[in-house]
Amino acid sequence: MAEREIPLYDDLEKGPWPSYIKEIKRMAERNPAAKDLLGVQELCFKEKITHWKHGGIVGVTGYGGGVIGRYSDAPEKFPNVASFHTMRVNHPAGWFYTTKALRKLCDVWEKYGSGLTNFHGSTGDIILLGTTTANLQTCFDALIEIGFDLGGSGGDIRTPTACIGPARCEYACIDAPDIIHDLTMEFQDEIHRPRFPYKFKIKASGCANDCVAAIARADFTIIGTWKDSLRIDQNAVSEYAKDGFDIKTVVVDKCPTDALDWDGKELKLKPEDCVRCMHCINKMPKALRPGLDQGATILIGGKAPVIMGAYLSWVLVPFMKMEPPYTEVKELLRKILDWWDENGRVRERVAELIERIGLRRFLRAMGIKPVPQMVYAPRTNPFVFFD
Amino acid sequence: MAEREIPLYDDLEKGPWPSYIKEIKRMAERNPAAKDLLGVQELCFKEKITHWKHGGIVGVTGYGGGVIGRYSDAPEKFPNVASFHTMRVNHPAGWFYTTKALRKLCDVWEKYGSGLTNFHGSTGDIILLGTTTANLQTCFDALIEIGFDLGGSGGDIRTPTACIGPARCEYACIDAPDIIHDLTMEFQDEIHRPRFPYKFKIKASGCANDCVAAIARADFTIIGTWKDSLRIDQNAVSEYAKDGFDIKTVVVDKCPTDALDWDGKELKLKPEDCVRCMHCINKMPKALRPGLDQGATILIGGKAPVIMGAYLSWVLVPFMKMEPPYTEVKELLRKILDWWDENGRVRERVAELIERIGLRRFLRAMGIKPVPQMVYAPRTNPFVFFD
Amino acid sequence: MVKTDIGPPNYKLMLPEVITENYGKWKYHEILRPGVLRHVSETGDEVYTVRAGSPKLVSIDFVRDICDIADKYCDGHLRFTSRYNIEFMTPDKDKVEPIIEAVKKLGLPVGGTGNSISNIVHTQGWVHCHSAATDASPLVKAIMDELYDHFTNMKLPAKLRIAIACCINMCGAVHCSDLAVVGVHTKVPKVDHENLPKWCEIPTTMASCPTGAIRRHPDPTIKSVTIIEERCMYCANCFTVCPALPIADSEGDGVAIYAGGKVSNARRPPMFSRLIVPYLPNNPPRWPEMVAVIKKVVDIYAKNARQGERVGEWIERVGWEKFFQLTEIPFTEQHIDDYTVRSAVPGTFRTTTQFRW
Amino acid sequence: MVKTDIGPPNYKLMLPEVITENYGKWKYHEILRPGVLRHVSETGDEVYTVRAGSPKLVSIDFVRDICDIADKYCDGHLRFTSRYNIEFMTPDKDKVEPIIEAVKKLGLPVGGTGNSISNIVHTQGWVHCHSAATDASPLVKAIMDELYDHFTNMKLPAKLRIAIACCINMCGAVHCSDLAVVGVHTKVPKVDHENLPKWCEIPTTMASCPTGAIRRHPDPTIKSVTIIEERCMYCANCFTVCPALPIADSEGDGVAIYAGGKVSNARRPPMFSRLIVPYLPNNPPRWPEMVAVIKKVVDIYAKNARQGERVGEWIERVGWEKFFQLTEIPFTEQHIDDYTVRSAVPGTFRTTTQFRW
Ligand code: SRM
Ligand code: SRM
Ligand code: SRM
Ligand code: SRM
Ligand code: SF4
Ligand code: SF4
Ligand code: SF4
Ligand code: SF4
Ligand code: SF4
Ligand code: SF4
Ligand code: SF4
Ligand code: SF4
Repeated sequence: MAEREIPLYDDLEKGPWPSYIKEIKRMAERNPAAKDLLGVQELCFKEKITHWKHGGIVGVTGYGGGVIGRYSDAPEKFPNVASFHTMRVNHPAGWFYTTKALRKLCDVWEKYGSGLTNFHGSTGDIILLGTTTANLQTCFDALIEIGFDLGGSGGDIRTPTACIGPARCEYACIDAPDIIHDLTMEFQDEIHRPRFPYKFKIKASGCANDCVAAIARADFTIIGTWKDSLRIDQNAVSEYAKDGFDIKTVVVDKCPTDALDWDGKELKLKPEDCVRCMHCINKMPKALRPGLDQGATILIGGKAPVIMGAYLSWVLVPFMKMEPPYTEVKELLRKILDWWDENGRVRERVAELIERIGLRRFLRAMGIKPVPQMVYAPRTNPFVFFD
Repeated sequence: MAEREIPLYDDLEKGPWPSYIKEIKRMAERNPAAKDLLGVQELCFKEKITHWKHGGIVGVTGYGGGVIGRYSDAPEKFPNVASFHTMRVNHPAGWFYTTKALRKLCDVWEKYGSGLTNFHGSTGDIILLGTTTANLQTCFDALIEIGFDLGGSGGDIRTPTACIGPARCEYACIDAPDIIHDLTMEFQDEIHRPRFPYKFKIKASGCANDCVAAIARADFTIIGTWKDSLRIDQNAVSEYAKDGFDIKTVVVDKCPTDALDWDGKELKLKPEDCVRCMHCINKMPKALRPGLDQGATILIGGKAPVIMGAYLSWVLVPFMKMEPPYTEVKELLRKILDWWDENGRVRERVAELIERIGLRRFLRAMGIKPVPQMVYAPRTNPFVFFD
Repeated sequence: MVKTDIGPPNYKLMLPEVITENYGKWKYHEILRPGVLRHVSETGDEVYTVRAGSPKLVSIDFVRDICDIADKYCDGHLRFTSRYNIEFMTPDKDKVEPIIEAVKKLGLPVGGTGNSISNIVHTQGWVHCHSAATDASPLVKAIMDELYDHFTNMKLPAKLRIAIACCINMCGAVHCSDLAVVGVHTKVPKVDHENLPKWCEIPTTMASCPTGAIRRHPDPTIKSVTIIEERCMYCANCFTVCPALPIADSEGDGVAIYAGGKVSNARRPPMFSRLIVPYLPNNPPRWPEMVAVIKKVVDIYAKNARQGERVGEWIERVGWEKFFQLTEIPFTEQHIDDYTVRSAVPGTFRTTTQFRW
Repeated sequence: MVKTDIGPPNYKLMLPEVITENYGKWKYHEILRPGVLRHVSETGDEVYTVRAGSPKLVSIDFVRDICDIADKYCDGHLRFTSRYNIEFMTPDKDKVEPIIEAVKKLGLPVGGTGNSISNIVHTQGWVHCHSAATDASPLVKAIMDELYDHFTNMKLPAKLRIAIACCINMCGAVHCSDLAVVGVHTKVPKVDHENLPKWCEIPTTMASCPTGAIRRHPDPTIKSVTIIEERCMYCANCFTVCPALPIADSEGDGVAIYAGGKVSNARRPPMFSRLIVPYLPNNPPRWPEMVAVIKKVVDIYAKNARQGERVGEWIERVGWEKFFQLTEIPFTEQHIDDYTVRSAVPGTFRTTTQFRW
C-alpha cells in the first residue's frame, strides 16, 4: 500500500528533530519485518487504532522474563511481523558502552531481528524491537556469547538502573552504578525467573536530584544523601557574588527550610535545618558540596497509576551506609521480596500491599522502627488500630 | 455514697478555673436530679465508664427534633435521673441576650428541669441539661410562651449559627446574624421535623477569620469576602510604622500569596494576587479594611470524622451577593436539601454523598458550572468519567 | 393549641443600644488588655467589651449572677461568644473596671482575647452522653487550672484553641484545633448475643462497620454476629447502630491527643489536627498524664514558635520530626495513617476561602 | 549448554579512561553552552561532554553511525542518558567542536542540558503495543519539531521534562512530568460474548474492575459479562486481564494532557502531574491539537514563571485558577477528582528525601 500513495508517515521525516520513521525506513530497505512495520504504522495512522494483539507467552530456555511476546492482528497483510517479539537486554550500569560492545550487539540484531532498537526503553533496557518466535533462542545464545544477558519482564525484578553517579558527577553521595551492578548480579535469578505477584523495580540515584526518576518509578529507591553538614567554600561563594550572581534570590530565598543566610559576605548554614534538597549546591557547584558522612535514604513503593493511582516512593530507612558488598541493603531487599511474595495478591505491587494491610505490619515484618521521617505528618483520622 | 467519703469530684472545686462541679452542687442543694447527677459523676469517676444508656426517642408534640433522650443505666441508684433528657433551645443569632429573656428562661428551667444548662452547646443551642419525659411538653409550652423555640437534632437542619458579624466587628463583609436569623426562620419546618438522611448544619462567618468555625463544622458554610481590592489608609500605615510596628516581618512576609510590598513608605498591594485571607487586615485593623464589593463565598461539606474521616467545607460558589431577602442562597439551599434527600443513604452527610457519586453529578444537579476555585488542583489520576 | 415553629427570638431585639446604633459601622478595634476590647465606630461611638470565662456547664443561678452584672453595668444586655465566654459590653469606658471587679467577684477569669488560650470547646462526657469514652468537663477544668495564666494574659506566639470531645464523634471542632483531646476506645465491642437478635438488624449492623470486621456468627443457630479482632479500630459505629455491641470499657477507654489544626483562613488555609499521642488512660478526676502532655506542648510551642505562628504553622515550618524530638513524645505505629476507607478525593477540594478571582 | 544468568557487562569495562581515572573525584561542572558540559576533577583532569538528541527508536545503522563518532573522537566510548540522549565524552577540549560537527552531520541536535527541554521519555504506541490508545513516537516527533529550539538553547526558566505514554499504564514518568501526554480511551469495552467464555475467567474479569462496573450477563445461558456504562472510566484493566473485552476504538481513543509534575527533590518535594486537558482526538500523523496545547503552555510558562521555577512550582505559586485563565484551557468536570478507589493513606507518606535528622 505504501507504494500506491504518499504514506502519512512520510510527513514525519520532515522537521528538525531526528525522525524515527527515517530509522525504520533505513532498515526497511533490507529487512522485511521493518518494511512490514512501516505498513502497520500506516494502517494505524489511517484507522487510529493499534494492530497488535494481546501478548502471548514466549521466552528463552530457562528464563521466564526478558521477552515481550507480540503478534500482529493482520498477519495476512503483514506476514513478516506476524510475530514480532521484543527482547529486553540488560544495559551496563550507567549506560556506558564501548563501541566494540555496541557493534557486536548490532551484528547480532542484524542477523536475528528487525534491526530496530530502542536505546533505551523507559526502564533502561536495550530494547531489541521485533523478532520471530523461531529466532528468540538463537538470538539469546548469540547475546550471551558477546557478553549480554536479558533484563526482566513479568512478575520479576526488572532491570535495575542507576544515574551516572560518581562516574561523572560531583554530587554523587553513593556509588549508584556500582550498587546497581552489584544488585543486578546478586538478583540474576529473580530478574530472569518471574515468581513474584507482579513487577519489582530498583533504581539508584546518587543524590536528591534523582536523575533516574527513581522516586517516581521504582518500588525500591536508593538515593544518596549525607548526615553531616554540606561543605561551603566561602572563597568560592565570594567569587559567585563578585560575578554578579544573585545569591539571595537564586539560592537563599529558595531553600525550602530557610536554612541559609547570606549577609553579603558569608553564606551561613543551619545544618540542622538543611533537608539536603540539593538546590543550593545545584546553583553554586563551585562553592557548595554535599557533606562527607555519606550514605543513602531508602524509599519504597514508587509506581505508575494502575490501578489504585500512582505512588511516589516514600522514606523507609532515612539513612543507610552504602559500602560494598552492600550486605545491609541486600538483606533488606530479600526480606521485602519474601514478605511481598508471601502476602501480595496477583498484580499487587509492594506499595499497594503495604497500603492495603498497613505500613505498621510491613515495618514489623522488616523489624524497622517507625520514625516520623517516614511520613509528612501523622494521621488526622481517629481510626487507630491497637493490635 | 457521696455522704460517706470525700467524693473524687470535690477535687474539681479547687483551682482557679470556674468549676462546673460547683455549679452542679449549687443546684444539687435544691434539685434532686442535680443531686443524683453528682452521684452519677462520682460513679463514673470510680468505674471509668459512662452510666447513660443508648438514647430513646422522646420529643414534643409536632416536632421530631430538639430533644436528646437520655436514660440512666442505674435508675435504682439514681431515680431522679432515671430519665434525664436535654432540650436544645435555639439561641438568638449572634448569641446576644437581654437579661429579661435570660431570667425568664431560668425560671422555666427552675420549674421543669435540673436547673443545669450549657451556655451554649457546641452547635450553638442553649442546652437545658436534663428533664423527665413527663416534663418535656410542659417545659416546651412554657418556652414558647416566653418566646423561645427548640433547635434541631436527628436528621434535620441543626440550629444555624453566625459570628457576631457587623454587630460588633469591623471585618464583617456580610450580615452574618441577619442571614442566619432569616434562614432559621425560613427553615423552621426542616429544623423541627427530621426528614433528611442525617444532620445538616449551616453556619455563617462575616469574614475569612471564620469565628464560628464554619469551614470545619458546617455542611453549608457562608463566609464573607470581597471582589474588589482591600482598602488601605496609607496615613494609618505610616502611623503603625512610626510606632515601631514591623510591617515587613509581621505582615508582608506572611501574606500567603506575596501580594503586598512595603518599601518603608507605601504599602502596595497587587489586588489580583490577594486571596482575602484577612491576615494583613487582622494585624493592622486601623489601616486596612476589606474591599467594598462585598458578598459571600459559599462552601459545602464540613463535618466531623464519622465514618469516612473528617471533611472541611470546600468552595461551591466563589462569590454570591448577600442582600435580604437572601433569595439566591435560599434557593440553593433548597436545591441541595432536595438532592441530598433524594440521593443520600441513611446517615450519609452531604459531603459523603457528593464524594461517593462525584462532585460533577452534584454540580450538574445544582446547575453550577465547574470552576478551578472549587479545587486546590486538578486530579492526578487518569481515571476519568466521560458520561 | 400552643404555637410552634416560632423560631428563636429576633436577635435585633437582644442588642444593646450602642450595637444597634452602630451596626455595620465599626471601623477598627484594639485589645486594651487581656479580655478587654475597644471597638470604634465610624460614627465616633465606642463600645468596650469585657470577656469572662465560663465553665459552659452552669446552673441557672450562675446565669442569674451574670444577669445581675449586665443589669448593673450594661443596660441589661450581654452575649456569649462562640467559645462559651461571656461578653459584657458598654459604651462607657468608666464601667470597664467595675465590670471586671464584678466578674472577678464571681470567680470568673477575664481574658481569652488575642494571643491567649481561650475557653475549651467541649462536650458532654459522662455527664450526659452514652457514647462517651472519657469525660469532658473535668478534663477542661484540669487543663484550664494548669494553663489559667494563658487565658488571662496574651503571651503566646498566637491564638491557641483547645477542644475536647468525649468520643470520636468529635462534637465540636476537635478535628481542626491547635490542641485537642479525644476519648477513644481500645477494646473491641463485646457482643451481647442475647439481646442482639432482639435489638438489632444483623445486615445493618454488619454494614455499619467501615472495615468489614463484623461477620455473622458461625453457628447458624445463634442469630448474632462475631467481630474479627484485628480488623477493629474501635470506632463504635456498630454500637451507634446496635446497642447490643457495647464498646465502653473501664480499662480500655482513654484519651488521644491531637495537634496542629486551625480553622481560620488567615495566612494558611484551615488544617486538620493530627495525632500526637495515641492513648493515655482515663485517670479521673484530673487526668494528670494528659494534662502533662498538653502543658508540655504549650510550653515548647511558646518557646520555639515564631511570633504569629499558630501551633500547626510552627510544626509545619520545623517539621513533624522536629516536633516529636522537641516534645519527646514517642512516635509509634499508630501515628502512621492506615485508614484506607478514606478516599483521596476530598484532599483535592479547595477547603478554604483563599483563591484568586 | 549455553551459559545463562551472566548479567549485563560490567560497567567498569565500559568506562572511558578519563572516567575511570577520576571516578568519584569530580569537583564541579559547568555548562559551556547548550549540550556541552565540562566536569573538573580534584586531580585537575577535565572531561568534556557533548550531548546529542536521539529518536529512541533507532536502527542498528544509527548505532553504528554514533559508534563511528565515538571511535574517531572518544577512544571508542559513549554513553546514553536516562532520557535517551547520547553523550560523547573527551578529556580533550579541542575535540568538542569536531564532535559537534559530526553529530550535526548525522542530523542530531546538540543540547538538552540546563534549562532546556530535554528528550521526551516515551513508549511503544502503535509501533509495538497492544494496549496503546494512541501512538508515541510520532507525537514526540511532532512536539520536538515544534519545540526544537528549546532543546538546543537554555532560555526557559528551568528544566522542562516532557513524557508521553500511549496508555494509562504510563510506562515512563508521565505521572511526574512537567508536561505529559497520555493515550486515553473514552468508550467502554465491547464485550466479545463469543470468545469471553473461552479466553477469560468470569470472576477474575469482574474483580479486575476497580469501580465494579462489570456484572455477570443477566441471561444465565450466556456465560459472559455486561458492563454498567456509567461506572466505566475506561481504565482498560479488564482488557489487560481478559482479551475478550477490547477497549481500543478509532473514534473514542485520543490523548489527555497533564502538567506540573516533577521528580527531583530540589527545593520542592516531587509532585504528581495533574490533568489539564481531559481529551483531544487522535489525529495522525502529527496530532496538531495536542501540539498546540503543549506549545501554548510552554510559551505561557516561559513568559510568566520566575527564574528557576519548574512548571509545577510556577503553577503552585500563581494558583491553578490563574493557570486556566492564562492558558484559556477550559476547566471541566473531568478536572475534578472523583476516583474514590484511591485512599488518602499514601498522601501522608513522606515521598521525598527531604527531612531533618
Ligand atoms: C467573639 C468571637 C466571635 C463570636 O461571634 O463569638 C470572636 C471575635 C473576634 N475575633 Fe475571632 N472570635 C471568636 C472565635 C473565633 C474562632 C472560632 C473558635 O475559636 O472556635 C476562630 C477560628 C479559630 C481557628 O482558626 O482555629 C477565630 C479566629 C479569629 C482570627 C484568626 C486568627 C488566626 O490568625 O488564625 C482573628 C484575627 C486575629 O485575631 O488577628 C479573629 C479576630 C477576632 C476579632 C478581633 C474580630 C473583631 O475585629 O472584633 C474579635 C475579637 C478577637 C479576640 O478575641 O481577640 N478571630 N475567632 C469569638 C470569640 C471566641 C472566644 O470566646 O474565644
Ligand atoms: C450536645 C452536643 C455536645 C455539647 O456538649 O455541646 C452534642 C452531643 C451529641 N452529639 Fe454531637 N453534639 C453537639 C455538637 C456537635 C458538633 C459541633 C457543631 O455542631 O458545630 C459536631 C461536629 C460537626 C458535625 O456535625 O460533623 C457533632 C458531631 C456529632 C457526630 C458525628 C457526626 C459526623 O457526621 O461525623 C455524632 C454521631 C451521630 O450523629 O451519630 C454526634 C452525636 C451526638 C449525640 C446525639 C450522641 C449520639 O450518638 O446520640 C450527643 C448527645 C449527647 C447528650 O447526651 O447530650 N455528634 N456534634 C452538641 C450539640 C449542642 C447544641 O445543639 O448546641
Ligand atoms: C545525564 C543525566 C543522568 C544520567 O545518568 O543519565 C543527568 C545529569 C545531570 N543532572 Fe540530572 N541528569 C539526568 C536526568 C535527570 C532527571 C530524570 C529525568 O529527566 O527523567 C531529573 C529529574 C527531573 C525532574 O525533576 O522531573 C534530573 C534532575 C536534575 C536536577 C534537578 C532540577 C530541578 O531543579 O528540579 C539537577 C540540578 C540542576 O540542574 O540544577 C540535575 C543536574 C544534573 C547534572 C548537572 C549533575 C552533574 O553535576 O553532572 C548533570 C548534567 C545536567 C544537565 O543536563 O544540565 N539533574 N536529571 C540525565 C540526563 C537526562 C537527559 O538526557 O536529559
Ligand atoms: C517497553 C516499555 C516502554 C518503552 O517503550 O520504553 C514498556 C512497555 C510495556 N509495559 Fe511498561 N514498559 C516500560 C517501562 C515502564 C515503566 C517505566 C520504568 O520502568 O521506569 C513504567 C512505570 C513504572 C512502574 O513500573 O510503575 C511502566 C508501567 C507499566 C504498567 C503499569 C504498572 C503499574 O503498576 O501501574 C503496565 C501494565 C501491566 O504491568 O499490566 C505496563 C505494561 C507494559 C507492557 C508489557 C504492556 C502489557 O500490558 O503487556 C508493554 C509492552 C509494550 C511492547 O509491546 O513492547 N507497564 N512500564 C518500557 C520497558 C522498557 C525497558 O525494559 O527498558
Ligand atoms: S542523581 Fe545526583 S549524583 Fe546522580 S547524576 Fe543526578 S545529580 Fe549526579
Ligand atoms: S541543600 Fe536544600 S535544604 Fe539544604 S541548605 Fe541547600 S537549599 Fe537549603
Ligand atoms: S468571622 Fe470575621 S466578621 Fe465574624 S467576628 Fe470573626 S473577624 Fe468578625
Ligand atoms: S488579605 Fe491576605 S492575601 Fe490579601 S493581601 Fe492581606 S495578607 Fe495577603
Ligand atoms: S463527643 Fe461523643 S461522647 Fe461526647 S457528646 Fe459527642 S457523641 Fe457524646
Ligand atoms: S467498633 Fe468500628 S471497627 Fe470495630 S467492629 Fe464496631 S464498627 Fe467495626
Ligand atoms: S504506555 Fe501502555 S500502550 Fe504504551 S507501551 Fe506502556 S503499556 Fe503499552
Ligand atoms: S475499562 Fe476499567 S472501569 Fe471500564 S469496565 Fe473495564 S475495568 Fe471497569
